[in-house]
Amino acid sequence: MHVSTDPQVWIMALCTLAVYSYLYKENPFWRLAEYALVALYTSYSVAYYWHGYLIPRIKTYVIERHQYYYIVFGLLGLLYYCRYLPGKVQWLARYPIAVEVGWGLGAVIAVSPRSPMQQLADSMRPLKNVNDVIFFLLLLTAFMYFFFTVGKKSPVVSVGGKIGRLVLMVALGTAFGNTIQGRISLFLQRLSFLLADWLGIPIG
Amino acid sequence: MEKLENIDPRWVYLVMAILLTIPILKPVGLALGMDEGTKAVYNWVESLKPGDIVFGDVAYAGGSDAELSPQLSAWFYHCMKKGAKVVMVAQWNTGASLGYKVCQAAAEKAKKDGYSAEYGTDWVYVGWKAGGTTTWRQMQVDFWNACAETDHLGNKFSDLPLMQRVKQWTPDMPVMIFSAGSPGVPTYTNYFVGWPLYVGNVAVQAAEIVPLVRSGQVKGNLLGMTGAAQYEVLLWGGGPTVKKMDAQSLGHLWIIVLIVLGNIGYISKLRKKG
Amino acid sequence: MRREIPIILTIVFLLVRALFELIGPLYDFQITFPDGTKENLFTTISNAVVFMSVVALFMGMWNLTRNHVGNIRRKRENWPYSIWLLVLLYGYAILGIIEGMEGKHFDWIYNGVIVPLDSTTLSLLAFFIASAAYRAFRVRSLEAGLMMVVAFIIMMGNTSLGNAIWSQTSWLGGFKGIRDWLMNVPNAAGFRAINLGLFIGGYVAAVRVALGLERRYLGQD
Amino acid sequence: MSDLLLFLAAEAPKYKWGIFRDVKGCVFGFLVGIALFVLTYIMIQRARAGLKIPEIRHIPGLEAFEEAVGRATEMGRPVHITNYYEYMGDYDTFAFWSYLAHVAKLCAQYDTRIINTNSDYLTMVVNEEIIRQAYLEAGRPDAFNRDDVRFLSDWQFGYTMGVAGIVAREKPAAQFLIGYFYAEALIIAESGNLVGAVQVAATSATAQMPFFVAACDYTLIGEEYYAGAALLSKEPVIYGSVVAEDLMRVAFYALIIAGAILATLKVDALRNAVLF
Repeated sequence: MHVSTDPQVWIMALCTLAVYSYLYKENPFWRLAEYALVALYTSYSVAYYWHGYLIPRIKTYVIERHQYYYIVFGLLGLLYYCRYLPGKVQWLARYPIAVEVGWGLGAVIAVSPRSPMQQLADSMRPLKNVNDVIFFLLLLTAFMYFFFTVGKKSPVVSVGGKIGRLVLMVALGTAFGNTIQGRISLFLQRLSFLLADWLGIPIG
Repeated sequence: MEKLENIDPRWVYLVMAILLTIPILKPVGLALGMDEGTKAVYNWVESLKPGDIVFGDVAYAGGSDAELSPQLSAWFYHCMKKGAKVVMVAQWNTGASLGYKVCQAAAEKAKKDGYSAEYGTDWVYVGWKAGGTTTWRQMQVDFWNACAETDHLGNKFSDLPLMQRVKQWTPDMPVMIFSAGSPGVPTYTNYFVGWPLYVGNVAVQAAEIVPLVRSGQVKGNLLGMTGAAQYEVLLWGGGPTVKKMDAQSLGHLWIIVLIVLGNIGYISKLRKKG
Repeated sequence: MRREIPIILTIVFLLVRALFELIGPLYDFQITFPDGTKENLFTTISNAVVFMSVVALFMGMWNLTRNHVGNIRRKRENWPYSIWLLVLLYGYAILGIIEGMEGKHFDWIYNGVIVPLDSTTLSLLAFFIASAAYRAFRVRSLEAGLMMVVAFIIMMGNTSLGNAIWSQTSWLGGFKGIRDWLMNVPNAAGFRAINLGLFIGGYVAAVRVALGLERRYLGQD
Repeated sequence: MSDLLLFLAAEAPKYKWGIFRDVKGCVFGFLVGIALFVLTYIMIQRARAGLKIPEIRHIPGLEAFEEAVGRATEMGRPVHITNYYEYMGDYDTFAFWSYLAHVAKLCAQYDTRIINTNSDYLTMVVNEEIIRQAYLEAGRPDAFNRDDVRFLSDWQFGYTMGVAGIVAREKPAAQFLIGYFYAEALIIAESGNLVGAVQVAATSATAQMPFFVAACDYTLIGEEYYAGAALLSKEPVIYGSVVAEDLMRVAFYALIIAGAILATLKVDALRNAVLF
């Protein structure tokens, strides 16, 4: 057993313990860690966008290649800050917001149907064996659960919908059961850091 | 008995921590089952001939290290063992360096065991390239141009013998993606139709990937830590991840015990109420 | 000015994006800049839109500063922590901008503090998933009971423990065999129904905005 | 030689019907989209004109919003609502805004504090505006506290830790988790449970649904999330869009049945049409 002498490993270990202390109770160590992470991540992304995006774009595209439309979009982006300025300029922030919303909407409207179409096509498989038939029936009932207006009074839809909800619960149960091992792996990773890297206990 | 219905969550947490720690220190070694998906991936690599080119894709970052790095490591070692040539790309920039370290360690291990695993001739780590799916699509047409002719370490493609054979990413070069989310599998199901696709999954995704396996879009998949452990069993008969599976078993057992306790408490409360 | 221009901007950018995604020749259209570099027109425009939102990178810092300076000034509960936050916020941002992403100190703090805090927070899930399962899986109703049984079988099928109790080679393929069936049939059917439904619902939500029935993003006055 | 190879590789791109991109489902998906536009428009026009449109079934969990805010008022504790990280142009965000407006209005009427945490500073700008507007409509603009609209770092777990801390300290009596979530979902929901909050979740994230069902008191799953958003806005015209959704669902339903029968008879035409 050789406890680590690296100060960075010690800080890492203390950070790890501070987070786990939340499981007992909200406490000053946790609070220090929490405020630290909120601050550091915000600053990290400022530095990340600054060096990884903003400056390279300005250098290569605006200065070297003279693509001046970036300046137009840059000025538009600056309007976001109007939101926090005093006085009557706050509404100016709507311009970049509108561009952003339009751009996102365009993608939703053009691209989002593609993957569902593949799912839809795959649902039309030949019913060759028992499992295919069961899959087909379960899919239809599960689909019925999401009928909000059609066949509100029809007993077929209401019974089908009820069975459908059970099918959904089976699907959710499957996802839940599967996820557990992934989540436990996450703790095992931290645990092997604490035991092997920090305390120097040989594991396994 | 009714107290069992409301155990303080802190006890739940404490027992969980203890139960996971013990088997890490002293593994028991319970036997594993075997998934069809794992066998499919293993048999595929087993069928590779020396000199075949395969692609690997690192589409995960630190958060999924515990699940996907062991998979990557075992798969990569297996490829080196069979003499296949591996080109690694990375869809996540945050995980590119991590993936490189894993591959490098696996290559070292393969070398130690007497297999050829030279960087540049047996494998190349191309790493992350900006531009998303557009870039990936261009790789099919002109791999060199799409990657700006440099690998993760900054080497020129022209200095790497293996890259002379990879001017284009053609459908005879299958891909194995280690995926933790988005971007990930859809890049290949949408743009690489016809390329054999294998997936290393995080457990969370396992349920969602099934429809793709059903439709044949995915040829084989590894499921989280279990998948890695199964692969290690097939490859080496055991390994570091296999040891961790005991802790998994105990963790699952504790959750099952909790569910049983909770129900006993619930039922006895119902009885009391009459 | 206040409402009309934003609405026009939304519609213009909506159409531009949608047409680029749908129409092949447009998507493949290349432009040549005066200096000879070639670029996909679509890439050019999307880069510019991303650039626009990146320019707002200080908004988050601004909001944090405003809130926490307020905390300190009014001496709200836990105000000393706000000082801690502000010092780290500005200290690390300035360090990052001066030193760059690969800087020695910047990287040391990233690996020593951010990475462990981040992955430990994620690993809290190992505990929370246990307490959530404990509370939720009661035989309260048919639904909860069913979900419980399914989760149980999956858990057993995934671990070596389950394999030891009811092995893969025995009747029905053991826990693993049943798990595989559950994954491949009811689970796939359920998720497919959810996905197809989500597509319709989400698309109509987008249509409502595109048709101008939902204008909250523009504010009211 | 290599130049020749490159030349051969860069053959002319293929298009469907001469113009559409050669991507699976591109054309059929586009037609489905157009159909949804038309259906929505017609149904809304019908609703506006006061023509009869079908009634919508009860969605369990929707009434929980008022109940939960009421409980928070009684206990004198705040309400917390969040959507994690949704960028501005996403439909999940549009749906979230309906919920936010509804909850903020309830809080303004009941004089209960509302805390909104954010991970995207651009969406936050709009969120703040919506809450301010709700207070204005309730006639109490002075009660709006902009410090309660908080930004907590744009990286997943910085945000998560921040929310967990706020929940533990402020002890909200009601927590609404609405929108698209990732792994942080269960951490936030369980933090809420530790302080005994009533929790309502509505999500379109398939991977997180099981955890919300397990950890929250009420959960709107799948499409109920979008339908709920329409119902909460309480405008009759919006009802029309739910009807449109349903009609398209029936069409999908018919397609699946017809396609499966045809496929069993070894006719793949319908299937190929969908993938076109």
